[in-house]
Amino acid sequence: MRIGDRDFGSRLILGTGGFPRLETLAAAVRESGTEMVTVALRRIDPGARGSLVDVLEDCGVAVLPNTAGCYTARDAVLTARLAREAFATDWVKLEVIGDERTLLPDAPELLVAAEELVADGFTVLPYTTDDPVLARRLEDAGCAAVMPLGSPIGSGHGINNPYNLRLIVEQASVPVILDAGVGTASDAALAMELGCDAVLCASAISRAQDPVAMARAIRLAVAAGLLARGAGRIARRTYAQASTPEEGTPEFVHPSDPARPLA
Amino acid sequence: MRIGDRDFGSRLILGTGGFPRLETLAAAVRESGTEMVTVALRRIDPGARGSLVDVLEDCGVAVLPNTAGCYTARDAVLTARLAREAFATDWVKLEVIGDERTLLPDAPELLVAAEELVADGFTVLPYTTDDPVLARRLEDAGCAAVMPLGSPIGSGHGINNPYNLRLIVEQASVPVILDAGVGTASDAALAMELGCDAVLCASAISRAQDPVAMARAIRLAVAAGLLARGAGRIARRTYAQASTPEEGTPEFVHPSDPARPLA
Amino acid sequence: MRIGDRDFGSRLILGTGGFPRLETLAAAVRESGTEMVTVALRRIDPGARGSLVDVLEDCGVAVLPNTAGCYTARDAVLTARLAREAFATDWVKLEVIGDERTLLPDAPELLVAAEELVADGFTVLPYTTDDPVLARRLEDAGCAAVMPLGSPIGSGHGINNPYNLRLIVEQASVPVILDAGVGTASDAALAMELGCDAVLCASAISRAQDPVAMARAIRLAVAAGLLARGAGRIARRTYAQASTPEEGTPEFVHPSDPARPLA
Amino acid sequence: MRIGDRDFGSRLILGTGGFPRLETLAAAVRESGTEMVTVALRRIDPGARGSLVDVLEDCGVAVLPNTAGCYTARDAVLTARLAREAFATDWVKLEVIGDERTLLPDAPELLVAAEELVADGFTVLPYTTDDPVLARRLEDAGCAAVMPLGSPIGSGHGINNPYNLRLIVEQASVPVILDAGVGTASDAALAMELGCDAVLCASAISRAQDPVAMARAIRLAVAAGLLARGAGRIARRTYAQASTPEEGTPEFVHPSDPARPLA
Amino acid sequence: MTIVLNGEPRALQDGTTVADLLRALEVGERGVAVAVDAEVVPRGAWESFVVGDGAHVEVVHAVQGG
Amino acid sequence: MTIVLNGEPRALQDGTTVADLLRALEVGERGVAVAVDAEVVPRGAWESFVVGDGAHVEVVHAVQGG
Amino acid sequence: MTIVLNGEPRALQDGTTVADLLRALEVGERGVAVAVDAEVVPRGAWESFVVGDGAHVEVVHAVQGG
Amino acid sequence: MTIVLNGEPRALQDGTTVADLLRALEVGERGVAVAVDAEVVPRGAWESFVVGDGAHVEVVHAVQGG
Repeated sequence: MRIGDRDFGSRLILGTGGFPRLETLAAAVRESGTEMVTVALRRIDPGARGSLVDVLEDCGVAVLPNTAGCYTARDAVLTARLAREAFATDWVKLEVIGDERTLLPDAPELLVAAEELVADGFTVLPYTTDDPVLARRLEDAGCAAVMPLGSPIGSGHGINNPYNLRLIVEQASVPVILDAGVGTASDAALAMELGCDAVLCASAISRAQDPVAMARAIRLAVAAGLLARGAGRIARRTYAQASTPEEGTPEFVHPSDPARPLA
Repeated sequence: MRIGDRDFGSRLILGTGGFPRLETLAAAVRESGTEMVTVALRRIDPGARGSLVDVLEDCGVAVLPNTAGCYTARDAVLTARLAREAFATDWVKLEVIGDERTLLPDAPELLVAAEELVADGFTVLPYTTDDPVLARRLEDAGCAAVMPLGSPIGSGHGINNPYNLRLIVEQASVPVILDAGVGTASDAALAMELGCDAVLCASAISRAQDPVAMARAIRLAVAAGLLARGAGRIARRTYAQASTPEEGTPEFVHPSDPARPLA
Repeated sequence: MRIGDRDFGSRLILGTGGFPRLETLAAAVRESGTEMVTVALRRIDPGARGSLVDVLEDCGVAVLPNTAGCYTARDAVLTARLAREAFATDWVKLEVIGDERTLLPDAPELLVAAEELVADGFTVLPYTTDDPVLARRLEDAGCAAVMPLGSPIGSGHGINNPYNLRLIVEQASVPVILDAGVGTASDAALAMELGCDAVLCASAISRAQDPVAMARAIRLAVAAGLLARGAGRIARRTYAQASTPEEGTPEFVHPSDPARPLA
Repeated sequence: MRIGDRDFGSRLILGTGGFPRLETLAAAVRESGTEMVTVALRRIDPGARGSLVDVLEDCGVAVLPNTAGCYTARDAVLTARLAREAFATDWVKLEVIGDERTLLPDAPELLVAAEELVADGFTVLPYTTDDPVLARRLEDAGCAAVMPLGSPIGSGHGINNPYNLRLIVEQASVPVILDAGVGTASDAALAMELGCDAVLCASAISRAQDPVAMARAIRLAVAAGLLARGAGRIARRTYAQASTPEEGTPEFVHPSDPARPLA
Repeated sequence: MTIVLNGEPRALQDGTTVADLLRALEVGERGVAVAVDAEVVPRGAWESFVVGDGAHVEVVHAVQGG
Repeated sequence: MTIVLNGEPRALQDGTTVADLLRALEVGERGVAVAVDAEVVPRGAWESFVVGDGAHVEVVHAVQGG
Repeated sequence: MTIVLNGEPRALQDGTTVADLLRALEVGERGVAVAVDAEVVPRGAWESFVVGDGAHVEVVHAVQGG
Repeated sequence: MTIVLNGEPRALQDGTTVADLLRALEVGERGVAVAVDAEVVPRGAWESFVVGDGAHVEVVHAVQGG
């Protein structure tokens, strides 16, 4: 998978939010096989010196800063520019939120922010709704990928509207990354089967009872879904199709049975 | 997973029906990592000397004969006994079909056949409906596992009634193996997440455009689903849960902005 | 709809269980427009003289005794015979339960009881699973209708497996009555659209906050579903089909616009 | 239901597109009980003098002009103004389409057009996606109602994402009208149960095999869904809840039975 | 003698018929049915059917049920 | 002079008003609206509004639509 | 004499055993099973079991099956 | 003079640069970014950029985020 000017072997992007400890995060990163993880920007906390950047550097993964918490294009753009300073990267996971309770994106603000950041030379990966028209407009605006949600962040509802996701995939000429909603492995496999190029996953892994095991589970599921899509699944049929041939089925005739005509 | 007196490392049982060529079957068996495959009994065909048994022996997998094509307990029992002679195994995948179009099991006949075969010393793995009561009665009759369908054989509809499957798993004290209906990887992952101990899969693999790739896909999916179940997935929530902390979000104040009270 | 030797105008059968008061039951019966309601047999309670039979007689509805609480064919058959004495009717809603927690039917016992009661001259309406093969065997045994469940009694989950319900309807030559699972109006409409001849409904109405209003709601929904099925719904399409013609769409050309070629 | 300055008794708005003949349209309008129907504006066709307006006047229903076929805010606004001239109404069903194949709305353009038309004194009913944030922004912009889609126009897929529809209903303080996607009666009932105030329906009725019968079916379904919502449906339960009391169940003891302890 | 009536032991005089029993219970005949030792006693036999010692008698009537 | 009427070129006499045009088209006034060069011409201005050379005129009316 | 072999009539010499029959069919023993008149003939009895006139014989082997 | 640092008022000496401020905060330079009055201060300008009276300064760094 190629995003912007980078090739990725792994189809799983990991969100670093929600991990109880940095050690767990590091183990999950390694188990997931991911090559890129998201981070956020927050006010420095003189108390706790965070070694997050060091940990991720040790893991050898790229950092994708997000603009989580921004409710306007202005704040999101400024946050992206701060991230560029902080991490010396012009990649950004663009979030412009429209509702505190559902953390769903604000479509018009998102598009404005995307246009500004693209013009400013950023490689923009927008967290968007599952609206196919918005996805295409984001692509037309020059985004390097589109990242539609399956369901709200952290909800674990999986993919609420596979139909829309299919439409997005059909029309997109940039990578489509399912972002938000994955709750467990089968959700991730389904996303890939529907045609997504990758899955971005935070809470499903970081908040699982065993984050490291779930990191591995979702890694396998993403690989399984990608393979299955390539393998060409069987068509759905209304009725059954025997997996054992009928021809040659023996007929057991007991002398006491009523006579049957020979075949 | 332990079935009867045997331990299995692999959670995938492969049906051999539908593969276009024996070479493909052999490659798929190896790629799937399975330890047991199903076979059927049919009248000998003097024309084509089938080397199926040899191929499977080379693969080093156990053979699980089925009673496909039987519509009565009597025929199924007799077929099982023939299989015992042919393959020197007392294991049987018991099928008693009740309808030609859907190949759905005939519950009462199935139970009668299971009781007879258990009494005759067989290790009985019945292909059954997703009826939890029937599943328990089969277990009470001494079956070594229960193999409920997700949807009709070869239909590729996946799991039509996850609720019933959950009930079966909740109550079962023998392994529950999803048999029939799997269409692609995510179906297999879901089955394991719902609590199945294994998945039996024929058409989804043998009739895929690339059976060998699909064998690998479903192997990974089964592993992913099993891991995910063990990892303890996040609960489904009605609304979102932020994966980025709100605390510490910067506030960007421009001199031109209306004054805000300090935090 | 004709069941046995009786024609019904109403496609809704009401279960009398769960109503807080007899007055509410009577009002709901009238609002529902039903022509037949179920009742159960229990040990007489010298304390409370129940006027249930009188109430139902006033409503002018037929009584359909059930065998609720029976776990064996023997008990169900005996209960049906007691009901015949008590209500001077040879109609019976046959229930043979196989599990206390889910109250799901016991397929083999149900079939045995049905055969006995048919032989004894009863008009048998069996509460059954959504297993199409079992449904056909019950019909072959001489049942006057088949009453598959949508989901467990009182669960309000609606129709868990529309696919199976469709198969049952396709093959049945006796009325198919959805019994158990309805939670609200749309469930009842869907059942009729899937091809059911009628809906049997107790808890959804009797335990609603406003049973009388819900009785009317489900009455309307059953009528709506039946009408819709007859009206021939539009096919599902992958993409959109405009409901407004594209032809004749005006083109607004402002002098400042770039010149367009004439149509 | 009150929209803008008007009260409506009927909860069904009928789209006039797709009816084969004006007589059928008139009959369906009457059978549906609707009080308002949509119409479109197209170039006059000197050949066929359309008596559509007369027919609708005879039916005594209000006319709601749409802006179907517009792909920009500018065209939609101009079309709305033409409609105001043509029909002497400042009500408009605002459509700004973003994709020819799916006819899905273009969120940013839709919002711009809505703001302009509200400022121009229109009563704006926007056809929108099922995005809750966009729905709220349209309401904040002064729209008199929001009309989210269930699935694409004419697709008959019903409600693809009930979760989003629920969110829209929860937060809205203007009427929510399900627009587009309804295929049959149960879809309309479900929309009302989810909390919609009304349903707008064109193809499901106009393109049904029997449009007049379907008009009645959907009218009943809308009424059923509204009633059911008000009646307070039973909660969904994981297991069963008996609709017949267990207490007082007779125990049939035959002398040949093993002795049981008395209760 | 003693019978088991609806699960409870009950003393009874010899020769008591089902009809006697119902009268003693003050149970109207409508919507009622009787089983003795897992056999139905038809309405027409109530007057003549004598309940034996140790008999298991079930007297049932209509209740609300789904 | 020539205008574009509903996408088609049409010859017109100088000084033709919107009202003249509608009469020529034999279009009743009910349910009709007119735009000239992407601006609505209000009903009240039809008699006075003179269509200029090269004008793009759209005359629309109600059709069935969803 | 004549038997029915896998649904087809077949002439057979008197005294033919199951083993003779399999040899005649050139069927290897591996993965093969035989039923005569709806009863399984155990492998160990093939040499001794004589097929009677009119017998219904089924000779089966492994095929691919789900 | 007084500025607002990460939402809190803070007294500062005249002429304090962004770099001075970061040293005072004992914040390493890695993974840190600074905005003054809603404008990013590029890393290269930290030594020269003097924080003015009443300025709103945001100093941020990386945290775990989805």
